[in-house]
Amino acid sequence: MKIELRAEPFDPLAELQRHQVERLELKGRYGATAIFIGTMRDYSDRLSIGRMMLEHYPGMTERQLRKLVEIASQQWPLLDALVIHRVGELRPSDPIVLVAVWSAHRAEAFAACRSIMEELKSKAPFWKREDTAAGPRWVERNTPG
Amino acid sequence: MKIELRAEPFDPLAELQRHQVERLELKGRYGATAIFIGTMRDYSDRLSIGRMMLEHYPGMTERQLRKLVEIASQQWPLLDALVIHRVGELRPSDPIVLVAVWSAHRAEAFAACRSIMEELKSKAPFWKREDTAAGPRWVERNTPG
Amino acid sequence: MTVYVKYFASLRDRLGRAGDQVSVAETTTVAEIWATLWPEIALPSNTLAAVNMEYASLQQSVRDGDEVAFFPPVTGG
Amino acid sequence: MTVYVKYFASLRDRLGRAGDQVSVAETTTVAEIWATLWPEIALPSNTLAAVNMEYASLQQSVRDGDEVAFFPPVTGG
Repeated sequence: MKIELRAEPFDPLAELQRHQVERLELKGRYGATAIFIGTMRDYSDRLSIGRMMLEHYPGMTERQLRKLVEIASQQWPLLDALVIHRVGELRPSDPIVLVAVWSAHRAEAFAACRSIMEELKSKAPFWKREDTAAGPRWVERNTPG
Repeated sequence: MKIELRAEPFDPLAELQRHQVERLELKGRYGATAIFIGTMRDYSDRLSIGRMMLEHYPGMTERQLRKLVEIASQQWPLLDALVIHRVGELRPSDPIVLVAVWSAHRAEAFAACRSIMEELKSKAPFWKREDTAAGPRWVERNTPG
Repeated sequence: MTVYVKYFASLRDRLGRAGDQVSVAETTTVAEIWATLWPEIALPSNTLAAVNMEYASLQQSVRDGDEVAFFPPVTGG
Repeated sequence: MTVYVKYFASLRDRLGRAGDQVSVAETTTVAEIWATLWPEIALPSNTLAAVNMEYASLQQSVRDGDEVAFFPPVTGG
């Protein structure tokens, strides 16, 4: 299980490749990998977005992410999990979050990946401030999953 | 939307990278990418598996895959979808299937990716024959999703 | 009329061949094609059938030149 | 006792600072810490609170040296 915050842009597919190479002992044991990648869009509520600041609560954010992945690992028989989340200044099409889980069968991989994303959205202390064509604004709430 | 059968081993992460490069016009439009990778395990029902043959029905398999992706595209507002499925002789840890969907928001990406996998499992004409330590055997049914 | 029949996977192994070509009367159903070809083998209850690469019921009528397939439950993905 | 208070995101922008250090009596609750610091500003109803980086209710009592945080609904992912 690995959880990371990144202050610089990251490439989710390259991260997955790297992570799997570090976990070669799992090859042949997992039959299912479920992955979610959240990416910054260039529009929001019909306004064009040029830039986004992702603020977090250093210490608490890492702790809450670890906790929700641990809860998912207790709920489903996961072989591995990887969560990477951006902080700082983002540009459109920058990856925001990567959630990947590995398990023997697909049902638990799908369920755990989705659950981790929903828990992350509702519990991990991150806040988005968008620079829109009409000026900066804090995103007030996440859309329901 | 792209659907492919592959007679040789493929690298799902490299395929995703390649596919996204071909679809650069979508960058900034999608906020969510949901991906599932099915991989051959080295055991099944407690028997060690050395090799697997994936048979298909040329023509019907492609047609059914296309149909189920089209149905998902009508059900959810997808921006793109990619399905790659192996056929022929596989070894443990070889990727079997890749399903990836791109959309504006996460709810539809998760739902469509999962739906495509479940439909594929129940409707696309593929058959697995495993070479186990106790001899070859046809897999009789898929596990429920 | 002539109908082209295909078998896949464990069903093909059991029957010992991958297909048949059969002459039948008009308005023959999928089930009747099986019964014509394999009078001594009951169609296994979980067998799936397709006509021209679309799933079909056993009651579906076939036409001249159709491709009819019989196969066990699918196990891809 | 001394409690360290932090504000984040739009709440910090509105209050004009990122944190406070406050001296309060034992058995003070999270809600009372807010009221002590901001007697003229009602705590926005959707505000979340944490004590030592774990989510906490407004009724939770804090201890000497605790870190108390107030912030708006989270919007990550």
